Amino acid sequence: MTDTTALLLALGLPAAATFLIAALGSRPNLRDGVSVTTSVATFAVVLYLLNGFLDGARPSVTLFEVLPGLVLNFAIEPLGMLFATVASGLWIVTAVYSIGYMRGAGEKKQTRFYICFAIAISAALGIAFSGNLFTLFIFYEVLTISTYPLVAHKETPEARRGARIYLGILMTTSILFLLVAVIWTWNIAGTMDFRAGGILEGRIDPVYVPLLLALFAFGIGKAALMPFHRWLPAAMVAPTPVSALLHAVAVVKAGVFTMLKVGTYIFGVGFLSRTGASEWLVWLAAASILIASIIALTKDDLKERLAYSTVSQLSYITLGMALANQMGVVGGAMHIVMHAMGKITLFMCAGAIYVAAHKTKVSELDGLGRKMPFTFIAFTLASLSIIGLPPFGGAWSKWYLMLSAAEAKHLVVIGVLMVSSLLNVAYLLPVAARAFFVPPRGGMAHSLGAAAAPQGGLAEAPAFCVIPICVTAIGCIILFFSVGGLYEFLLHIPILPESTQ
Amino acid sequence: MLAMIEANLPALQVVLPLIAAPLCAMLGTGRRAWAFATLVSFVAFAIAISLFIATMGGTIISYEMGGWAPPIGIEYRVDTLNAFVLVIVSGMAALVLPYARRIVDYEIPAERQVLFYTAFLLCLTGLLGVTITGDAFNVFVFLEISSLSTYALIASGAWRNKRALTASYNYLIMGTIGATFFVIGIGMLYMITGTLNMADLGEKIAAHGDSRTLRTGFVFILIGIGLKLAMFPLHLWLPNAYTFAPSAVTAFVAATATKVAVYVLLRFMFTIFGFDYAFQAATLENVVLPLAIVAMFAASLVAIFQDDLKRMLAYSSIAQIGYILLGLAFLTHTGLTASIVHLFNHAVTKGALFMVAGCFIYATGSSSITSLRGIGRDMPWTTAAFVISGFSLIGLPLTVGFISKWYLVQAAIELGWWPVALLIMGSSLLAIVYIWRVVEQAYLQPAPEGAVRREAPLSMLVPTWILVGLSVWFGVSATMTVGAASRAATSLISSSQIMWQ
Amino acid sequence: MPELLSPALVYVVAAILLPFIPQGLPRQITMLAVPFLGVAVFWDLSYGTYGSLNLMGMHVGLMRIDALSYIFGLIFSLAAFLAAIYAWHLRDTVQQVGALLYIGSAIGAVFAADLVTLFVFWEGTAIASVFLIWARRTEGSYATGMRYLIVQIGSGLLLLAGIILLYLETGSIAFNRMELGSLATWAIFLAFGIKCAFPLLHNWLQDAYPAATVTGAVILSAFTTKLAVYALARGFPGTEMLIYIGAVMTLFPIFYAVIENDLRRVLAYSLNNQLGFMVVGIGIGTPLALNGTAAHAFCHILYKALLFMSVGAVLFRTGTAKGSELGGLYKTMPWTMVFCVVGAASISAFPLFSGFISKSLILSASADEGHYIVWLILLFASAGVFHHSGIKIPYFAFFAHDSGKRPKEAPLHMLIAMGLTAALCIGIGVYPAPLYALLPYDVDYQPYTTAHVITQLQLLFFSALAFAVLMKTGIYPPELRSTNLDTDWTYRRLLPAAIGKLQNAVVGTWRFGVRLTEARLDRLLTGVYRAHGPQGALARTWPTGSMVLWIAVLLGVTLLLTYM
Amino acid sequence: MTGHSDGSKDDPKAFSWLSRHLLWVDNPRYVDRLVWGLAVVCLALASADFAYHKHSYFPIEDIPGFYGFYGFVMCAALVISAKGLRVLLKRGEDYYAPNTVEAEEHPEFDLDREKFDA
Repeated sequence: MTDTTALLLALGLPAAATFLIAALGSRPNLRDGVSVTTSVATFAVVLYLLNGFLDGARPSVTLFEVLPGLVLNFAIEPLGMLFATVASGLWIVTAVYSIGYMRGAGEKKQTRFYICFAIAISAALGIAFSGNLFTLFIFYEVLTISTYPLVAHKETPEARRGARIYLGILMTTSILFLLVAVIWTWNIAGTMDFRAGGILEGRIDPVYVPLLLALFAFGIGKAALMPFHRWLPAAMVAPTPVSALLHAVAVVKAGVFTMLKVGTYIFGVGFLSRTGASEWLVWLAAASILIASIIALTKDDLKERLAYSTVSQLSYITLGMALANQMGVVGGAMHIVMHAMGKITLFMCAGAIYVAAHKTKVSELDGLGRKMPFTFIAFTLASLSIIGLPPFGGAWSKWYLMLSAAEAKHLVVIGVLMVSSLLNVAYLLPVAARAFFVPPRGGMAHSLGAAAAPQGGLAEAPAFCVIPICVTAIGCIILFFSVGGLYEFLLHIPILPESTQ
Repeated sequence: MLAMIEANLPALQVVLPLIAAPLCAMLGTGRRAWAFATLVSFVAFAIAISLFIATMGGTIISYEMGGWAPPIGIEYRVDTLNAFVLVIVSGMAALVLPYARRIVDYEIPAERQVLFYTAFLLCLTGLLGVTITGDAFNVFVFLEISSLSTYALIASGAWRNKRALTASYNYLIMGTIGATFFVIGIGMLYMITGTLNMADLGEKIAAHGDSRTLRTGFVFILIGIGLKLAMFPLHLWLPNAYTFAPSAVTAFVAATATKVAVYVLLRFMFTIFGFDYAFQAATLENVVLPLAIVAMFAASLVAIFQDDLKRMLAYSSIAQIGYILLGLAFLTHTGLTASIVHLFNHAVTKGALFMVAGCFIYATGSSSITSLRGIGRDMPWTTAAFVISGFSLIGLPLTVGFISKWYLVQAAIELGWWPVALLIMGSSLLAIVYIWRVVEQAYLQPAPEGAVRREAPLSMLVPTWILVGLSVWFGVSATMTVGAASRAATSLISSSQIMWQ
Repeated sequence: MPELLSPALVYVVAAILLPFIPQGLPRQITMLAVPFLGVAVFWDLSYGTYGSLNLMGMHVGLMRIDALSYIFGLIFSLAAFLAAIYAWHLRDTVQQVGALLYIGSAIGAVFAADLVTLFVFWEGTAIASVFLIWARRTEGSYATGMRYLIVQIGSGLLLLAGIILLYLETGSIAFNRMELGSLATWAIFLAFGIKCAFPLLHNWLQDAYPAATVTGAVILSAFTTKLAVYALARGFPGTEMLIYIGAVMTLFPIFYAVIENDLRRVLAYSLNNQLGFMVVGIGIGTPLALNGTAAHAFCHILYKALLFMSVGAVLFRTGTAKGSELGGLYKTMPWTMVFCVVGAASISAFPLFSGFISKSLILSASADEGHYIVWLILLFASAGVFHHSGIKIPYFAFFAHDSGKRPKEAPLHMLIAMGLTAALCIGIGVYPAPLYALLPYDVDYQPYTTAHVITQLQLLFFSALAFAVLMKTGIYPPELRSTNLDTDWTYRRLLPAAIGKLQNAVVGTWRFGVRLTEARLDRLLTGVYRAHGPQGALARTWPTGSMVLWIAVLLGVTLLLTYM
Repeated sequence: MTGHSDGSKDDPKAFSWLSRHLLWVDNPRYVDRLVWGLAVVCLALASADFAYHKHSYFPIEDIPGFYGFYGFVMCAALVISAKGLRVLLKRGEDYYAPNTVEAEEHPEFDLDREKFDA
């Protein structure tokens, strides 16, 4: 298997699986088996690519030419490799979890669900491996459309409304701003290839750089930069595996990944920092971080709270790009991984709680920790990772983001990151803490902590739900200790133009 | 023999359907008439293709009718532009006719079908004639042939809905006014130059220079053609005509009639008037450009509120014509390319969409959007065709609609007309809304109780899907269409005498 | 292998394995054994840095052993062992795991050779310790735990920010002496300060410790603040400002302690006051003073733990630790009372008790350096601490007005834990030489001089006399159920109120804005609908006449435009 | 409330050995004696200042009985000012919230009660 074939295989496997899944619609066990098998196979192929990548292989393949110079091209570079690994790796977890959740919650039209899910993953990989802006844009839209049926899955009026907002905002921003930015870039640079150090320097009047950046930053609606974040909470009507897909595996990560990619390969961080064009974005991202966290504090619905938490966390990555130095890119990219691992756990926990106890509000969770210890321990661990505490992965990405802020002399940003962590504590930890330590309403469980006899038995969600949760929660810890390799890998991200390297 | 045919291809292109029409009327049964008309349309298409290939290199085929040399005789003149339009027109005919059999059976009583196909062939004759001729008055003649037959075709929708008659009547009045204006304009030109041959007109007008009469002639021709191509606000005949016409007619006329009118406008503006007069550019910028933009929004907004699928698509057509006029009004090579390529792209897209509408009518007996609830399950192929063509209408990548948008926005950016670029994108967002209304109905609403709806017959599905396939194919590999459009634009520009910036 | 084996690791591994060890004897024995294993890791290692790694270009040292870290590592392990005995009865996995992680983090932080490792364990202590509060499982302790956690994590974040700035400044993350000056060092200083309960940053301590479980409070009292003392001693010895901060710290808590009702909170205040002594020692920064700080931290951990143990035993048996509810317990809990008195004597620095031989080091050091006022304050604080910890606690818990409560004597394991701790307190007080040998600097110091003993006894006995007189005359304020305002008022009352106001304002304007926009949008949409809706002007089927009119208008306008 | 028994009903024999030997502290007479004893000790300690040489750092130390005097005065001042402080600072137990740690009542079932009644 050559690297190029592997590249196409990685993209094609999930897409091909859709047909099998569709064909096996009437045999759920086989269908779900196909879905899981494909996810594992895809991950294996991506790992193969990763292995080759580490050995220095840089496969690139051009599929077809839409217009002269406008080609559908796939190429592997470090950021994309990272994103692909995260997306395909977490797909396995989500695929297993989906089985438990969809059956546990008795959802309808599961075949459609699995089909759209596979297409979404395929699109995410397409985004990851895209070799130019045009290819990226195409798969960006594919991802939007393929996730729409997932968001609307329940087909209730609320689901339709949420899906409408979801599609509306993502489409609006991508067509109104992103496409214009893409065409503009093409117009001035004459190319859309992702190149180390960017393609715009010397070709664009520096006065326009902030404007173009704004078109990109707001155009990438999936990055949920305020004020275009509403779609994320609106999409909360979807079944939980979809939320996991949106928040951790593919969608928002595709957004911030695009953001990073545009920052490094289209603008070039050096260019951004020399022109100061991303200055405003730093402030906007910082504001987004804080405001979203504060809103999250006020939400009682667990998934909604997590959604706003995602909005806030995504801005970390945007911030990393906007700070425009190497540490920022490293921190941002690292945060993609760390946040993905943490957030997927949180959402899967929220789903498990729903499946097992039919509770969706934080205030209803008092005392539930005793019944669902695994779920809530995982929730605690993932919360700590999101907050950015050692020994959890999130600590490192925050470290590099802060380092980047310090390097860019944005001391206020350091303060913002600190305050944000505290706000994270305030809105995430109460969930698990209340579940474990606050006695249920009316119950008297006051004991000076001498002994803790569990009342009633365990009432966990199905094993298909709980096992993935535990895996990702432990993943959060492993990421803390294995960060060295990740860091080495991220140093491969070319920051300077090739000629000066 | 072959050589003779080849030499006479331009004449055959028009003469063949013209002679076929009365023959068809004599065939007796609808089935036979249909078969004959289909055959003729295939041959016409083949001729158009061979003409297109012949002109591809930039050669201009000049055919003297009856051996009389221009400017005295009538000249048929085929260059890249009108060969392109010929392909569109005859190609659409060749697709609509196979499609027509079942739906015509459904919509028109058997005894009238012979006449229907006759009118259809006449209409085809007219449209082809308008396109191919190099004589200004001849344009008027063929325009009337096509218009009169179109009135008849639309009126034949009266068996299903009586309002087709008023619609046709209105169209008749408006079309006649348009034709009158057009002929007045030509008269004025004749007054100045004493010739009717287009090439000759161009030279003479250039020699004659600016005058009141010339200006008046220009305005009359502009308004006259504007009526034919449904330029906002001269579009009022169109919605009803499209809505109440039989489905096959709508599909054909929507894809071709307005396109041919646009071609005439292009031809007159560039070849005849030649653009060395500031007043033309000013008229375009002050009248056509704003009207085009208003059309893009007003018509799209109206489309959003429509309940009738065909009516919605009709309004969408008015908006799309706005795009075409907009590209024209840019007066740049890119703008013209966008305009011309959109002629083709919109023909393909809208043709497919109206065919889908016909399929829905065939299956449900109604063209109301609310009757489409849950139809995605019953008619998966038809609905999928609608979704993909809808994407093209919105302008999503990998469809032809994207290519048009791409060039339009590029043209706007080249000129530095930022607001226009954003407006173009803004109006595509409205397209999302009206397309998505249908998608939501089709997929996310439960089917009405007891509704029995079967997938459309293959003879309807195949032409529809050919168009859908084309809209994807030329969206993925647009080099050919864009190349042709670009060459056509170049030839138009070179045929005018103005100094291009 | 010992290269990577930090004592912290022993605790962490134990914490991970613990849930799989059955409750009862196996688990109890594990809890007892872990401190020994931890000590065994570093017991006979010579001074130096172990477990060095290169982590992403930063030099990380997991274990630095020198005199300062050695003595703290030792006393932390000792405290862990004593706490494990005291918590023998515990059947709560959460507390056990939390305690192990907490102690492990504290020891890990002490041995950290670099700031990143320090930060990791620093946050570790914050997170793990909160479970000792939450494990009480009441609404109140949950809320307290949240407050505590936010303060603790805030301290960690400040530390992180400081480390990052420092790293950028110097390119090194080594944890060595720092000079206050840059933002980086200030941030680190403040981070230490929060955990050390500097004045105005102190209230988390008094808030949290009384809310912890019986055993939790004992464990909490030993580590967090002493870790901060260690960090200050390592990072900022001789920083003059610390002298004044410390002096204020010794002073203000004693006022609160006098009027506080909850005896565990009284202990928390006195803990704060004792920290002040250590901070003063660090501020002075002479070898004598630093020795004093180290020695005082060592002794303090023991006697403070002892005091928390005894009050905890009371709480465990009576269900309350409020002075107003207690009294006369000596009748049924005499041994607890005795140990409490030993602890009280130790904290009050009675000769022959441990406090005496450590506190006098600091007092002497301050006098040596001629800090007149500070010395006077410390003297006052010594008297004050005797007053509230030495007398008030045993008096109101065990004597005073008989509350009529007749609880059982504390369980045997608690008595053993208290007995051992008490023995250590006395042992160190009587024979301080081994402790002195452990101190970071070689200093020849003789605590038991005639003058020293006499003056100290004067101070203490006269203070006792003052107490007796005030009691007799009825001037002494009675114990009352109450909440006393402290700095936590700012974030429990002022801030929520302010935020509430702000929120109302923001929400109000937001709602207004939304209403306004909605109204506008509504009007816009109605307008759009009126024009474009099915019955709208643009969508209506027009009579032919008006269509023609439009044509005429357009023709006219265009003609006009072209003529111009 | 089993724990709250009237002190008069106690059976002293139920108390432990140590407690029985301490029961005198409840007797006001002995308490008075204790206070007086304390005063005597204080006097003795103060006068001891004349008996040895003090290596003093500050002049104030040279005042005989300085430590004692300082301790007494400052403690008295401490208590009196703290009493004043209470006026400013004292609030009800549920000042912050109804369920604060201060306001918590501990349920009886958790305490291992033992009877000492006569």
